[in-house]
Amino acid sequence: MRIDGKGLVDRTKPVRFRFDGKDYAGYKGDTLASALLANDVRLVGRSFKYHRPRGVLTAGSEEPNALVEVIGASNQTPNVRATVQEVFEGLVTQSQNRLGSLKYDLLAVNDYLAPFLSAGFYYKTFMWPRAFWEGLYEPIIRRAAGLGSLSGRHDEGTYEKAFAFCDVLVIGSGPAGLMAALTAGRAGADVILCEESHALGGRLLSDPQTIGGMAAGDWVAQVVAELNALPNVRIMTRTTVTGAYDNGTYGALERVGLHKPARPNLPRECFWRIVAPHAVLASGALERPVAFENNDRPGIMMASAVRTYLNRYGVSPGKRVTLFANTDAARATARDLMAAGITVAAIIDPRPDASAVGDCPVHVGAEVVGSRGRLGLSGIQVRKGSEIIEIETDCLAMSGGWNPTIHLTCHMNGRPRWDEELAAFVPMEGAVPGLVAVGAANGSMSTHGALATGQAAALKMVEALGRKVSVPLPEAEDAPYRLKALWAVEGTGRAWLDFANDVTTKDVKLAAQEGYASVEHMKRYTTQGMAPDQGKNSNVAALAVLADATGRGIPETGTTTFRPPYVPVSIAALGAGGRAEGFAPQRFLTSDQASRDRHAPMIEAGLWYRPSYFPKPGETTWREACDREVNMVRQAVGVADVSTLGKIDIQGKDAGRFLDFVYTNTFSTLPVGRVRYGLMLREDGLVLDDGTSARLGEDHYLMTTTTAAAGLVMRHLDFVHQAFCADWQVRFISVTESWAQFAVAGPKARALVNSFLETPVDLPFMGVAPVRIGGVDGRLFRISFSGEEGYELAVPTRYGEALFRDLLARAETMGGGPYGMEALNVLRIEKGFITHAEIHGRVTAYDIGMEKMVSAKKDCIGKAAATRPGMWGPEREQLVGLKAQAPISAGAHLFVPGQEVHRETDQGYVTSVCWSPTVGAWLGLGFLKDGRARIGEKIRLVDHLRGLDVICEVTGPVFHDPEGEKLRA
Amino acid sequence: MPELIAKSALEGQTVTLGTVTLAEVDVGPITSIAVFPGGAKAVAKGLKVLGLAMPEPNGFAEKKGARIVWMGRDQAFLTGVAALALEGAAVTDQSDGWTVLAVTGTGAVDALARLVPLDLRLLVFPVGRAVRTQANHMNVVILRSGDYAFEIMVFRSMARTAWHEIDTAMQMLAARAGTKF
Amino acid sequence: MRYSGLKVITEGLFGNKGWTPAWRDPAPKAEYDVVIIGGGGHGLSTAYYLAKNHGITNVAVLEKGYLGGGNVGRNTTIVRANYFLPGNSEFYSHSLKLWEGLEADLNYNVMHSQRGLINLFHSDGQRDAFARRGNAMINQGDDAVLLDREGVREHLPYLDFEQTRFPIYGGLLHPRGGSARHDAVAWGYARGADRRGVDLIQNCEVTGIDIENGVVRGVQTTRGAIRAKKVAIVVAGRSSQVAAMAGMRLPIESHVLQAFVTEGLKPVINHVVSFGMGHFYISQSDKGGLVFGGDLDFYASYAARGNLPMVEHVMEAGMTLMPMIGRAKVLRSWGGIMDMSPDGSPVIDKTHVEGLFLDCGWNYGGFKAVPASGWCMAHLMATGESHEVARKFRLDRFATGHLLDEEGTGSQHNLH
Amino acid sequence: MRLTCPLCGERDRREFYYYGAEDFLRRPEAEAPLADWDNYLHLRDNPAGVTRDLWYHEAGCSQWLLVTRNTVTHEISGVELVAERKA
Repeated sequence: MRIDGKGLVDRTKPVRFRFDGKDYAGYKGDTLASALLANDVRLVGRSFKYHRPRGVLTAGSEEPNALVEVIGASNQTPNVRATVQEVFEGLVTQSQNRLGSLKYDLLAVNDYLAPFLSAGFYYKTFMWPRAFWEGLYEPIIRRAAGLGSLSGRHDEGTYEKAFAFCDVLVIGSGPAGLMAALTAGRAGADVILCEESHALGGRLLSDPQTIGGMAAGDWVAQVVAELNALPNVRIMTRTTVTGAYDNGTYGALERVGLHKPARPNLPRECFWRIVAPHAVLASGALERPVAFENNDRPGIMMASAVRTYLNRYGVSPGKRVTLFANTDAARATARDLMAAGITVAAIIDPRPDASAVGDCPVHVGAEVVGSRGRLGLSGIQVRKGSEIIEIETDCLAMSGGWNPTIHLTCHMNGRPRWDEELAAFVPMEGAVPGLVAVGAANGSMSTHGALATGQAAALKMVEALGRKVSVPLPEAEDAPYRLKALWAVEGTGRAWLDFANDVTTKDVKLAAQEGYASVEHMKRYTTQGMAPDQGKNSNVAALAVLADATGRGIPETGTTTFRPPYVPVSIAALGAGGRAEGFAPQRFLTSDQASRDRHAPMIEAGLWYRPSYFPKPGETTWREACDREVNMVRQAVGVADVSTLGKIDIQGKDAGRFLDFVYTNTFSTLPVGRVRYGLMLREDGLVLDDGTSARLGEDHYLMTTTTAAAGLVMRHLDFVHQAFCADWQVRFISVTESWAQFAVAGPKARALVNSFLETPVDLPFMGVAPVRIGGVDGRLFRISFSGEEGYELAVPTRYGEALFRDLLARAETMGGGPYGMEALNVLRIEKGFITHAEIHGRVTAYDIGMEKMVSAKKDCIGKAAATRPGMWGPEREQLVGLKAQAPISAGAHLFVPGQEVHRETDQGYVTSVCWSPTVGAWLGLGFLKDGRARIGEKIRLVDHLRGLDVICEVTGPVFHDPEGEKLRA
Repeated sequence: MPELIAKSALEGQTVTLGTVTLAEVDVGPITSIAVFPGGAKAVAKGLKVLGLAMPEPNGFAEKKGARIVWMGRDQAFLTGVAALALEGAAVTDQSDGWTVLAVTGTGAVDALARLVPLDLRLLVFPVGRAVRTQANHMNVVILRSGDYAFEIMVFRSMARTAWHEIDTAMQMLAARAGTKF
Repeated sequence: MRYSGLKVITEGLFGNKGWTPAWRDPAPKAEYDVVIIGGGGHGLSTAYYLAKNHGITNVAVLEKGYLGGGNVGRNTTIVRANYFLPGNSEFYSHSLKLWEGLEADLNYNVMHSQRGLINLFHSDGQRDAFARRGNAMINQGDDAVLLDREGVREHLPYLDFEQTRFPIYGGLLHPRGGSARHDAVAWGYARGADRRGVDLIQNCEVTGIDIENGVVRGVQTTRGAIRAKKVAIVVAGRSSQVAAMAGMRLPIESHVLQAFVTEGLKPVINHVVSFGMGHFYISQSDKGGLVFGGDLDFYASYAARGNLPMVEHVMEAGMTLMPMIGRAKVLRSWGGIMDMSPDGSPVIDKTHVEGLFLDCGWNYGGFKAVPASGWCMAHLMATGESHEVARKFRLDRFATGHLLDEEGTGSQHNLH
Repeated sequence: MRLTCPLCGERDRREFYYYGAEDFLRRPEAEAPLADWDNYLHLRDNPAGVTRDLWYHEAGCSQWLLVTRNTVTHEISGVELVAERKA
């Protein structure tokens, strides 16, 4: 019920929203929870396991019960905390985890089966018959489990990620955080102040006290105004710091657009990586519930939450409220309620020495032992000595004391320290380097303590930054924090610890009884603390119950580990930018548009896009186009963009020596103007890459790598150079992007090349020469990846598109044209050239028949390790060719004809296949045990997956022009 | 004889959104200078002709349209002037390998903060800085040419991705600015 | 005590008072026939099979923390047999068969669920590589189906088939692949071993290995010296430290692998799905959380926690592949310490010390190997001979070059 | 996690590529016995504590770095250029 004249919501801005199909009114500044409570809606959800009716428990992101689905125009968001979600005009929400309506949830039957659903029951049953697990039991469990629903549709929302840097990060804007931010800000430090809520002030917004002689709210407003005016302070509201990582890196989630209707390009959320050498953790403390029988009914709430709803939102969650608390501080809730005209039916204080004075009945040394009301609280039972008192109430405000919000201090494996006096864990100092916990987060529970510790921490940081400042400390309450730890009230019924996962004190005791007595075992066996609130409301109490059950103290029992994120973070926010093509950069060739103009399907080659084939009118399959392109290259001339190959410019007096070291073969002897094929090994003796390197000048080489390994090779060269020969006269740099390079191959290649060179050149096979084309300096290589007479023509990238279009036009007049990746692959298989399909990281030079390329005269990377006994010999699978008259497949395995087919008879496998229009057969490359000795044999190729079983002939890997006459023509 | 028309990756595109302008710019020739061991003196002498010297790490210097940009250990890019023959260094033409994007305006830092894992606060990253870093998943060189002006060098083949990502960041910033909280 | 549905009901009717401890909490004896260092999945299964298959019950498992507190309790619970290199194929095939009978064997529901695993591929080359793998799986006697794009769509209609950066060409379906409840595996083996007489000793850290004249004599622990005829080191995540107590330098580098779980959701992902172009694999637990992971953080680490770059990479991969999970919220992330070996395959072998055995190097595939690892380790310790399905997991194979490198990435520990 | 590159300054971990332990710098002589190569390529001290390992500033200056680091706390106590390393 809304209370006139109270709260910080904007009464001039009413907002309509919907929950479970019904429209309600709230105000700007309301959360969904406060607005529902204002409308007297108490039942908002169903519990995870027993489907118990549940209401709002807290007023913050730690809420375990009030989780709802937010329904947007295009999608829905499950598990939204009603206590965090702000209402806005048109907000549509619904309850979740129910079968039927929220009021009549059919799965509530689970509550009656509770005796059989105790902790870990599923480990002991559903085992027979075996097939029933996947067929029956598991599907039922899966359907019943889970909370909210995803729609199954793509999330088309906008999400953002960003980086921020500051000198001092302040986490939380309660009194400690504000004081820290003000101190550091006035000192001139760059400050980022993160506040989870939309308004700054933290608990001061819920607590009408006096600071520095003024109302707390006025003090907050004054500080915020000053911070806003400081150019070196950046205030980030609706931003939760979610994780502490190494070297002063923090993750933070900003709710950018979740509190308003969706708009184009407006991010829903932004995930920040904030880097700060100093950070102040002013995250406050979380009030903890008390376990007693049926303590989970709608209407039973945290005392501080009741106070927050009253003072901040102007809402009383009940008309006749009771308070069950073990601290003096919690009495303020009752005082504020009464001041607002709400009846407080009773205060129940378990401390025998507590004050019995109040403006309402006070039961000292008493405990709440039970409650009633199926869909909402209607009364409680109080035990006072031997007497049971029945009290009518529709809202019980409970408090078992406070737990400092220490989570971030544990994110780097820091273990918190148990503080007997507070009966709570407090942060271990220095657990996260640079992060200092202050205020309630560090156990300083009074406002004065918060202000003083916040200021002190900031002063130290300011000093470390070489700055000075003096900020007076305002006066504030400094009441002692006094409590008698009360975790669970004795009783026989079910008393909830973990509301979200339906874990009761009985479950924890059962775990101990069954030997799951370590805190980790108890957690995992009962699922205590594994729910959406990650035990924020229950872990310490569960620990205490376990400690009691095992007869150990709480410090000996230890605690489970808090891990990031502090509050759940959407995958979309953490993965912002990854959607669709954003996952990795796209690299485009200069010929890209020209290829698309010719309707070439573009396929991914690493990050690049390359044309698959160039269809002609009338061609209906890729094979038709591919066969034509192969024939075109073999009979006339083809043009292909090969710019994706890695190109590394290597210069210096020791350049040749360097290449000798990284290649198995020798390059220092290569004449200027010539090109040589090179084989590169990893240091473990396996093949890293292959390619050609050209000697452009006495001290100048150009290395070519495969497309796939370009980055890898560069990193490798950098390592070899810097680690082993940094003093050599050699320097290299990638020029991959500097040159557009086109292969021109076929019997008419020379004619085509000469048709546009200013001075025709007569290059020998494996020669290179500078050329001029249309006034542009380029390079011409006579190399071939097709087995035909071939050239590669390189020009500065800016001319790439023009040259490609020109080459195609000329080729077409000669019966030629462009060819794509498919034809390129067929041509290279016909010629027995290998790619990374063959050099897949497990092959040696020996395996591919290139052991003779490993020079005996010099050391090179990988040479020694390649001599290990397992790296050579007949047991190894060696590269062979395969020829068949029926379709064959890459990925098939090889067997001796007539033998059984299984792992132990496996002889090898196929890496590349094609239909060869040139040879008129299906060709393959593959690896066969002792293959080189088996050329001429028949081998059986079996591909179970594609249903192939074909007898092939084992051949050498080169099918086309094995003598290389065409290359040298 | 073919007529080879030069084309930049983005054909000089420009866009302004809110307080940020993104544009492809032409910085002229780009020449890599990688100093050989013992070559520093000779290189210094060669660069003197332009009134330049090898830059300090993470910096660039300019003189009469010529700019020398630190690129790594014993390495710099000379831009804006034709390559010069240098003793003591490997000289490599890089003019065609890069696309340069200018990001300018009061919101430039905010836009780049969406992509670049680097502290771009003016005090830490003043005018005259040149660093090699990342923009999202791409390796880039970032120069600060003014309080509100950056130049981003990216591999030419990735120019479209770089453009798209900066443009997207600008759109989200503009959308944020267009809503009241 | 035997677990059954009937027992759950009768106990439920009587207040669940009759449940007894799943295992004893014995004090260590002065001497055992076998001491197993490490109370994780592999150590517990080794103890179980020593007792069950070989009748060796005078066994202690020494655990420095709590049982199942290592990687068996912090993984993404995937169970599969989809390797292609001889040496790995037969081992994981054997392991999967053991999984399929595990509940009945242990009388403990480990919730092994064969919901099918799909490895997606995104190019022709990847398709061929997966075909090679799938054919090897069938040659081994396991199951595999090559799905084309439409086949994948039938199983996983929620993937982004239109816009994802690396288009989905198809997938390799391993119908018998799936997942299990990780803690239950450790607990089931622990309970099984305990019931056969094995002493499970928690909070007992080994501080030294006693060796005389090249023969192992026992171990020193924080709870006193324990003599033993045979000692097994089964401490993935700490292998280098414990082996160093016996003077060994291992081919292992320790790395942190992060994993993630979301808040509970109604069923939305039925299979285990693995992306082929980034580090991302996902399944949904019976409780409803999406359980997913990626690759190592890539730097050597013993801190069971990671950093943001890999977190972000994993999430970005998820968003490009299946953007429908965008609004699921990551609830918790954690990190496990992995024994990374130079070829990505494990070691189950004797050592240079007589009576000292080594089980390590599981990279990040150790969970599914729990049954077979214990089975083969027990066999090796009991008979002195390698089990036939673990014969290639030799410690000296890096020196000799008989590698088992499924990834083909070579002698860089973190690339497997 | 952040590393301070001796040339580029403090940078986010995402700019770096990790290789392995500094052992990779101690390449045996070409004629060394295979056991030395096994030691070089595979065997590692792999300490839980301070170690030295190799990182590559891939998105920065392309320098290989020798980093002194604690594998338990991730504290970084030194970074030097491989090309200019002292020992």
